Amino acid sequence: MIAASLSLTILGAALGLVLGIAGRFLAVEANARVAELESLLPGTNCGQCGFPGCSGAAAALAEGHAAPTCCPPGGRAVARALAEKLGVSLDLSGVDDEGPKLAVVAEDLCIGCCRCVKSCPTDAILGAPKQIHNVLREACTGCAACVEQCLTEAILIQPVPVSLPHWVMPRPAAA
Amino acid sequence: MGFMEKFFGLSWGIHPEDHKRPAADAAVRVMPTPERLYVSLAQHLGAPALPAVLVGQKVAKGDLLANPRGPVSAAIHAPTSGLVAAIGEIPAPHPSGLPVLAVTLEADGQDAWSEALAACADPFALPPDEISRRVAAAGVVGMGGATFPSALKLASSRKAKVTTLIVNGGECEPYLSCDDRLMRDEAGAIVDGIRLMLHASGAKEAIAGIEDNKPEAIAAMRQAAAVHGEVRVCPIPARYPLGSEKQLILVLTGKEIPAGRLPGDAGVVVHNVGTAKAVHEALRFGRPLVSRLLTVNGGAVRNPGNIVVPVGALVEDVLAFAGGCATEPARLIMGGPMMGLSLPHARVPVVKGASGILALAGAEAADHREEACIRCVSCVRACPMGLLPLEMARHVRGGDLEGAAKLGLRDCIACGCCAYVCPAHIPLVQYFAHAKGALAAEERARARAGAAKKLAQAKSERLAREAREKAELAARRKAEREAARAAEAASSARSAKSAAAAETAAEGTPA
Amino acid sequence: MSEFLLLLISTALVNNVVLIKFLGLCPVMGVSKNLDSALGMGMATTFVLTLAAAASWMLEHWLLVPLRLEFLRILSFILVIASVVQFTEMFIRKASPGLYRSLGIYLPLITTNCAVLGVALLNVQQQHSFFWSLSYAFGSAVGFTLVLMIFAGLRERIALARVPAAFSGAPIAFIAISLLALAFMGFSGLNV
Amino acid sequence: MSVADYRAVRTFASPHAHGGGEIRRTMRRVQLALTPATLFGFWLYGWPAFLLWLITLLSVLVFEFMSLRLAGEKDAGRILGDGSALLTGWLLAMTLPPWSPWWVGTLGAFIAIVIGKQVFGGLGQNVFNPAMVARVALLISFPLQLTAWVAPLPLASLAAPGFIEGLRITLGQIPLLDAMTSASLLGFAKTELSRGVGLAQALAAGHAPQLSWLGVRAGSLGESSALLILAGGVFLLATGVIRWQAPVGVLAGTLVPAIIAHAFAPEAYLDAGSHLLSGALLLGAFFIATDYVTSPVTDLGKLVFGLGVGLTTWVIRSLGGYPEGVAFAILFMNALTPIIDHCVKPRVLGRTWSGRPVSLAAPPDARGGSRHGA
Repeated sequence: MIAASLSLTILGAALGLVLGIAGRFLAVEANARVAELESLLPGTNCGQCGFPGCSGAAAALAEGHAAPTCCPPGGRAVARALAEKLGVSLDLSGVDDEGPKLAVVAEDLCIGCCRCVKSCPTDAILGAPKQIHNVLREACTGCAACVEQCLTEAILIQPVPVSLPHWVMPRPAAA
Repeated sequence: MGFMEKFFGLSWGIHPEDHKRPAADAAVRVMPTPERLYVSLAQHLGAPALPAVLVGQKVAKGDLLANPRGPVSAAIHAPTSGLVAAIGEIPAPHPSGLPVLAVTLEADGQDAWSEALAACADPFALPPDEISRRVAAAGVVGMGGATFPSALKLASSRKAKVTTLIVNGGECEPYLSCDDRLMRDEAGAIVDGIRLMLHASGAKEAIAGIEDNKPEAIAAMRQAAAVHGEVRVCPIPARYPLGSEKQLILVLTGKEIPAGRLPGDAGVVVHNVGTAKAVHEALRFGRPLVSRLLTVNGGAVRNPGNIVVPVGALVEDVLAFAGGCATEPARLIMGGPMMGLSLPHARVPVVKGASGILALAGAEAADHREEACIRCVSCVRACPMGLLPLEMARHVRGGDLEGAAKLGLRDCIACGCCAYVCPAHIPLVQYFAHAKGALAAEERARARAGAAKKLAQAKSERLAREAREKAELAARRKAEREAARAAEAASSARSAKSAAAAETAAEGTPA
Repeated sequence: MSEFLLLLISTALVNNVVLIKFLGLCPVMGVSKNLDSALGMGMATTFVLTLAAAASWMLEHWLLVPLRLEFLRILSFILVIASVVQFTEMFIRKASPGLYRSLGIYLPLITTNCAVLGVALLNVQQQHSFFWSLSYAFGSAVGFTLVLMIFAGLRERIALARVPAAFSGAPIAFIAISLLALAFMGFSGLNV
Repeated sequence: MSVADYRAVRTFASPHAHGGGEIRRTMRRVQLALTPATLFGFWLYGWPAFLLWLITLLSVLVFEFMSLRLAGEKDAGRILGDGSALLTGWLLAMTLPPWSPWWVGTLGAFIAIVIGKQVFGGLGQNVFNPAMVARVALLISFPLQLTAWVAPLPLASLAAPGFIEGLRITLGQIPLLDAMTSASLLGFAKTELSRGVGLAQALAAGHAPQLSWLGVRAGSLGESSALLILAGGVFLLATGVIRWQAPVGVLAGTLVPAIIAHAFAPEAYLDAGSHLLSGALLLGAFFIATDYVTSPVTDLGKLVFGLGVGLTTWVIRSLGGYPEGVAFAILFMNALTPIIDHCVKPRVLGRTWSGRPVSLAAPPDARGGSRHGA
């Protein structure tokens, strides 16, 4: 009885010691991952994921509180990159990626209040007080942060119109 | 010849039924200018041209309609004399039927060449750069279908110290015979154009590769080239896709162009025979590229043949000139049946790169009713790039575009051999085209996201800076205010003191 | 040398630890989605299996038998295996973070991989010598890796096949591995 | 007629021409190539063989049709017409003992079509050869029935069963008499060896089945006539349906070790001729190892696959517990096919084997000759 408990105790202690030493030598710092994850996110801090900005989302992803599909503006591409970094398998069926989107100002509704201009994370809205605002196509990410700000509901999120060089051949219909 | 053995050692490619003959043997017809021409501004690889005319302006044939925009672009000229009726969007000759910007010309019926065109009696006296400049000014683009601006190719081959100019007379696409016809009828002009291109590109020799199913063209070209030692005519076996750049270079020179590099890096450059003719026209007569020889063919066409068509003529009008259709066409195609673009309807204009207009009758047009892949690997054997089309299509089908890219999707030249031989009628090229387009869209989205991230950072930095500046300003103001207050206090104290003093003084003074 | 080779073939093919003995099925089903992680898992398991076999042999012959503590065999073997797995996990995490992520939960679960404990116990039961134990464990691990790789290859193909909805996922994987087991039955009775 | 009315009904992708190849034509050709050996089998083993073949084929069609219907396929009839299921059933029947009862054929058809093929998604999606899956599953489940070979009783001979008697044999109403059964050469050699009798002595004893290219011997329905199977294989090679790599690989993989082993220990190992002419080696080499769906895509891969099948066959036949190993070997190599495909890929033009762009300095021949490997 004594021999049994003693030998198991010694065995356990010895193995624990070895593992403790190994753990000291093979330590991996954990903070690097959050930064890596954040670099994959759009960085516009639009807040559609429900976390405080992209860094908040990255922290939640690293801790496993958020799914790789949490970023709506990022679409499938970001979801795939995140899943790869996290090493998890991915169910893309929940992601509705209808292609890139764009904010469009309805000119007859805009009153030129400049609220949207301030809310835009990428400075994509041009406008001066009392003048109709305009969206810069190149800079708009379609994050929809401006939509809630608009008092007259003059901002619509629309898919980016397809042009000839950007046309994508449709997938063959399933047989 | 060493490369012949090498060629027969290879097993890629296909031997499609060529359907060339009745059309190739008919004499060339010239289509009269229709009343209206729709000159697309995106007739070349690269950025669309920038209009240089105004609506209502009168132009002569050969006048500049649009200037090149950016480094890769080409000039566009008026195919006939007349009035600029409109500058606006028209349906593009493209399967999508999406709009493209075009200049609409109302022909005045004179078809008078512009006075400004400068013919050149001895272009060989010109420096090479001047030749490239004139070719650029004439808006010449690759006539084989890729429509890469030719002047750019000439200039860059000079920079890359190209030694061999390969002239592509392969015309391996079935149905098409315009290059064949051109070589038979205008071998002299082509050889002159080749020599001009040699001069401009600095290459030492030119090899004209012509498929051996065109004996008349080979004979005509040999005769025309006989007096010029630097131009060699070299028959190549008829096999699709031998007219493809990399394959043609491999067969003619034995050189393999590394993936992602240009032929110029291997000292080779490839031009089409039609381009040679256009260079000849541009240099000798100063005439810009405003019309082209194209093949009208296909089972539905009543009177197939080769026709000189002004750029901007509607496909509808071209078919009507060719004698109309005997039956309802099952499919309209611009280009050849292997790589050509299907047209949404016939009201699209002819562009510089259109080597043919095909109206296929029902039985001819492949309808890819997809069955299950049985992994027979016919496609692997046919692929001229050594890819695994079945595996790539399987990945695209399963939504794994990255997996397809890893298998070499980006090396695919979309020649269509795989889909042509597939016994299961799988539209392999469509899968690849879809995947390439979707990957490019993802790439654009990534670039966009990167740019947006920079903008967002810039904004947050700006906000931080503004906040800091505001704080600093506030602090300064506060400091100033305090200083002012302190000063005020001091002065007020002083004044109070003085006032008090005055007071005491006053007090002191007897009231 | 030739004996060692024969033992290797016999443990890897004829008495395959997964397909014939039905040990270690959990990682075979879990980490066979792609070839690279299957190879990684196979190598990690090979390392653990061989090391654990050696350690358990020493434990058995130098501690348990002399002290007549055979009733503690399973307990102490698990202890040793768990430490080896912990060590492997730390090592992989440091050396190859990508592999660490792709193995995910299955890496610590090597502890409960019944192939590891099973081989250690079989070694004791069949009274193998030290080197024989090592070879037996190594052969079994090679067999495990082989099946894992083959199965991962099959699953990579099946993942893109048009499997009917009722069979997609785990069902078709089980069907495929059962057919694989059929193929391995051809090796039964191999006289080597 | 005006083209002004023309509207493309959908987006057509290039190419707009097609070479005219059809799946069903390929399947027809394989069936044609099987016909001589099958007819010979009917003649050799009489009515029961024909009835078994018929029942297997009918069962296969029924199971295929039912599976397609269950999978929600509306056009099941058209898919049935591609001939792939028929071919699977045919190949399965070829590998069954000719006097097997009807349920062997039907159960085999169920395993082949439903478990071997349709649960994976149907034609082209399966990873194991369906006919071989069925054959192995039957062999393991019903070893007795699957090794009940009969001595050849050609149709014209007196002892041959008539149609009615044949029907009763197939329906299982007449138990096979020991006198009728006969060992195949491979089975015989295995039993004798396990009894400790050397091969030279065993085969000289006179009751060994005779071997000849013509194939009047005990064996499966369609595997006996080496000559006719070879003729079918040559037909398939000539019409380009199959490539030489897989069959040559299989034959070399079995015969080379057989020759070597026989030279060193003739007592323990059968000679190459016996390996070639007995059992399903030729059938496997030309008709089963060449199955498109379950073999590697590249020519080099096919060669590796064939060699693997051949070698595994020889190992199982010579060293294993089963007298015949072609079916097991094919299943084993089917399982390895994805890995072979992963490792053996053709060289992309402009890239080295490892996928990097070729360098311009080296001449192309220095990089390893022809692009498509062996």
